Amino acid sequence: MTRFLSTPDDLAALVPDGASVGLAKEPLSPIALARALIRRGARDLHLVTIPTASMVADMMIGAGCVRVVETSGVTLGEFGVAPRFVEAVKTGAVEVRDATCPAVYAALQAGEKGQPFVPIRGIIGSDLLANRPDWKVIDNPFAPGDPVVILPPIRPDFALIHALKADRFGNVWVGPRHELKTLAHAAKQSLVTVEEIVEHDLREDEAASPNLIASLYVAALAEAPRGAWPTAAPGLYPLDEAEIASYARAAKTPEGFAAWLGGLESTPRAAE
Amino acid sequence: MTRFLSTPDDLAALVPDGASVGLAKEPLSPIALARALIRRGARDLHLVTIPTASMVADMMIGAGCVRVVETSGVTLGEFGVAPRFVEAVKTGAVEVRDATCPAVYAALQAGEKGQPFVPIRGIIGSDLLANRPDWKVIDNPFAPGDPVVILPPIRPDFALIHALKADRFGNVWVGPRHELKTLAHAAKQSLVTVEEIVEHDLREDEAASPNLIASLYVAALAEAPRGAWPTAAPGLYPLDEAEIASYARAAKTPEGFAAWLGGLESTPRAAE
Amino acid sequence: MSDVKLEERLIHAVAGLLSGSGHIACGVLSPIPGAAAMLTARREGARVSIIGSELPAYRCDGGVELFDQAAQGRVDAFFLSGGQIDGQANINLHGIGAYPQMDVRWSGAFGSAYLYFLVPKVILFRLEHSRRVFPERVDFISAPGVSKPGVHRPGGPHALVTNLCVMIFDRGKGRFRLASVHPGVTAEEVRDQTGFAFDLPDHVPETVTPGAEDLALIRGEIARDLANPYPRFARDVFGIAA
Amino acid sequence: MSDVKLEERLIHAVAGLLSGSGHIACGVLSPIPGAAAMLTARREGARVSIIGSELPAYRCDGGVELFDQAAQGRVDAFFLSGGQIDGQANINLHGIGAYPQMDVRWSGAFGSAYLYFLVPKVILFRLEHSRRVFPERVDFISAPGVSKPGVHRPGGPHALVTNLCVMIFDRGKGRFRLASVHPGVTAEEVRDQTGFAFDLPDHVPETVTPGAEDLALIRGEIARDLANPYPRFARDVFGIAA
Repeated sequence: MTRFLSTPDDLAALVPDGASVGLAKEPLSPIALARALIRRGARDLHLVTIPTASMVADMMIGAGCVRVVETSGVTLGEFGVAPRFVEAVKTGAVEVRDATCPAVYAALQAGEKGQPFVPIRGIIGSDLLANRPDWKVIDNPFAPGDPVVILPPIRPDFALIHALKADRFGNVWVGPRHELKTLAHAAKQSLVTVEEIVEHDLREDEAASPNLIASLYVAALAEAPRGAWPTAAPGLYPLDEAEIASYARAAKTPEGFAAWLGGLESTPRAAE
Repeated sequence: MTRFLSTPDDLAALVPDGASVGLAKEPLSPIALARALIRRGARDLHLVTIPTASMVADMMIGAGCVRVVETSGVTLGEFGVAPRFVEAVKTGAVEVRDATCPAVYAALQAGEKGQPFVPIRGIIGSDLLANRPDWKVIDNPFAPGDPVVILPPIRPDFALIHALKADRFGNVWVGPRHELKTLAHAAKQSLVTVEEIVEHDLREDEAASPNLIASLYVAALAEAPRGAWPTAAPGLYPLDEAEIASYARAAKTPEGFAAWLGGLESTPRAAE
Repeated sequence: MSDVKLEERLIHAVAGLLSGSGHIACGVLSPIPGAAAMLTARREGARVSIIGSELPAYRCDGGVELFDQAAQGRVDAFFLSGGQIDGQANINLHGIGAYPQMDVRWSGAFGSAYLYFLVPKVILFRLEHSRRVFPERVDFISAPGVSKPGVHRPGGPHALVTNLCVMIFDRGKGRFRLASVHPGVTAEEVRDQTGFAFDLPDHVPETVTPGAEDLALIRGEIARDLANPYPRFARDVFGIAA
Repeated sequence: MSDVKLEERLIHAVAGLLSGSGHIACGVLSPIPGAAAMLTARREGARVSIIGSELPAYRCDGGVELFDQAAQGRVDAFFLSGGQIDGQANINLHGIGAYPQMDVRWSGAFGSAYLYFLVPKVILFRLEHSRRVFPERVDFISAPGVSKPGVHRPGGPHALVTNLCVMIFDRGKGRFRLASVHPGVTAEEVRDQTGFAFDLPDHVPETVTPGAEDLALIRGEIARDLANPYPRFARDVFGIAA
């Protein structure tokens, strides 16, 4: 049964060092959860981005929480490169396992479906493949002479998710963000922050039921209003461009990032 | 672009003899479309049920439209066996390719995703596998000594779908019935009847957008009020138990089914 | 206790077999297993998914997600039945005679050939205990009871519950053992009505009669919940209006 | 025609390359390809999906469905770019130097290593035409321009559009050919600024200037639609308020 906890820090306390954690691309980045993991001093996480990531990954990498990042792309988008990611890759502080978006989706779905592997077109001849010893090329068993890349399934220890709302039974509304469902299904357990916990049973509206993560998958849940800030929570608040630009500037240097981080750590609950 | 046609008969005219057609389990069976195919005298269809079927398959088989049925189960449920299916299997009038539900879903999804094959757990040691020369067992490339069944993708020539509504751009609302989306995506083209064509753009409600089949997939569309009758259209009309029971009785004998069929053919538009 | 119906006793017996299961899934044609799952939910807090139920707490469309949950080890118990079930717990949902043009053809495998491999505790349920239903060998293996070493099989048969008795399946031996007989049934009668060999202990207990607390639950809340999706059963057995 | 902006000329040129494509998909960081797709939609009825657009007609979340559509042959044209692009049309989105601890690290492959194989007409687009961007050989192949025989590859590079010229890629030869230069640009200048060898016809035409009808479409309806998701571009180039 889903545990209802008080704060993102309570959720972060459930994630041991060295765990693999999956998070999905913007909007609705799990920023409050990432801040909590930084505050608890998480280390050696294996970060899987579904399929790409922006500030949330950059700040966790910059704070030293991450040992491996498995991703199809980390960038601040129109705010430029992801400075702490770029630096950590250059220095070797993180090991990057470069992927391509559909491969992440396919492997995550294989995790969701309990498939032992999954074939995917493309990729052959890229340096991605050359640098992924965990990916293989086999002959299509139905058409010999047709090489096909196969991927192992992705099943993170934890899905880190921020959503607009959940009910008191632990069902989480994701609306059109079905990759959050796939992530929650594929992960061994999901830790979820929401803008709001509602009193009525979200399953009552049957037409909307496919847009829920069922409580079966949700190990623990906490309210975290503005928990995606400064990324957007569609329908509630837009991307905070000024804040992300300010992060992008600060994170350009180790000193700037340290200052940003110091501000974060000295006010542990400020963001919530 | 989606073609808007007048009647299910116009849609049925697009399906050549020998085509493969996919249809999903109840509720919302595409009965009006099936009646139209029977009226047009379709022959040698390869019927793929997602993953099982009831009256809609039985009537098409009884009417001689079907040469091959690929299914995980055909039954009238609480109304008993599917009499025309059972008879046609016994006489060899149809070739049955027996499957199991998750294999149909997995192969259909492989069709949707353009995967050349898909692995699935289970099945090994069953007589299903022994009778499906198109299924193979390979060694798990990531764990030698672990045999895994692999399936070829399912990509029917046509998806036959009945839904509650569509918009005038060709987008079809399926609500929680996401296997209808998977079917439409996997099929080469979709022929859709709906209870109603609405004037507003169904894509406007972004939260509901994952519950649509995009017009990209919809080759042709026709209004067919009560087009699922006597199966249910949730929210509009329930299963017509009396009608299905009456079908089940009639279809027990070739003569009874012929009489039922005669009633259908002599009143071509009665059901619409 | 003469007022305890067979259905109530079976619900109670199946609930006993389900004990310890965190998530129980049930098919739509099985009101007794469904009720047993609901009883386990009330006694132990198990989560229950009932294919076809419109009640939000039990809702399950029987589609892709159930199979995915099973493959991930998120379903602990499930029910299967068969037109035939044999002594190796092979089940036949396809028909009688030589495949494919069988003399009697049934519906087909549905999800059995998958779920039987993946759900740790599969309970076989069939209310007609006869040599016809329980032959020495099924005519068609829709889903096998046991698998060769090396085949990925975290799941499989746990027990067989019929109108006469409860049998437990020993996966190592690939064989059933008679565990209890319902009141008025003898071990000899079970042997006479069973076409396959099974282990028969010297003493076979009677299937336990549900206590007052369980009976109250079964006849009250559970009977009411059962009306959806099993209106006929709730009406015929418990007199609950749909 | 001196009032035709480079952006307008490029929109028109890319639309010419897109002609005949039934379904065109565009990434979010490409306003010019997006505008070109919109122009093709208006001229030929093409369907356009723009990742990140909130307009229902163009909406596309850039997620699973786009990749599935591409794999099914339902996307006819797409755009890619690269930090480096070489003469075999290999693209590099990963960085400069020795992988993995590259001297300069970029974002990563995104969907390129898949879509480049599956979309029949991939147009490469890069507004900085220099030897830095177009080296003889990329430092890292995020997605290869050509594949060995036997590799399933219905898609691949069709053209390269830059601030200087349009090149067409010959998949058989695995080589670019200079197709046109923008006004004021010479073939020599293109050669000087390109690090890889390419085919240079004796006569290289000037990139066609859009006619009045196309310009009106570009500056009117398309500029307005472009404001979502490209508000800055629509404002800076066409003076459209967000």
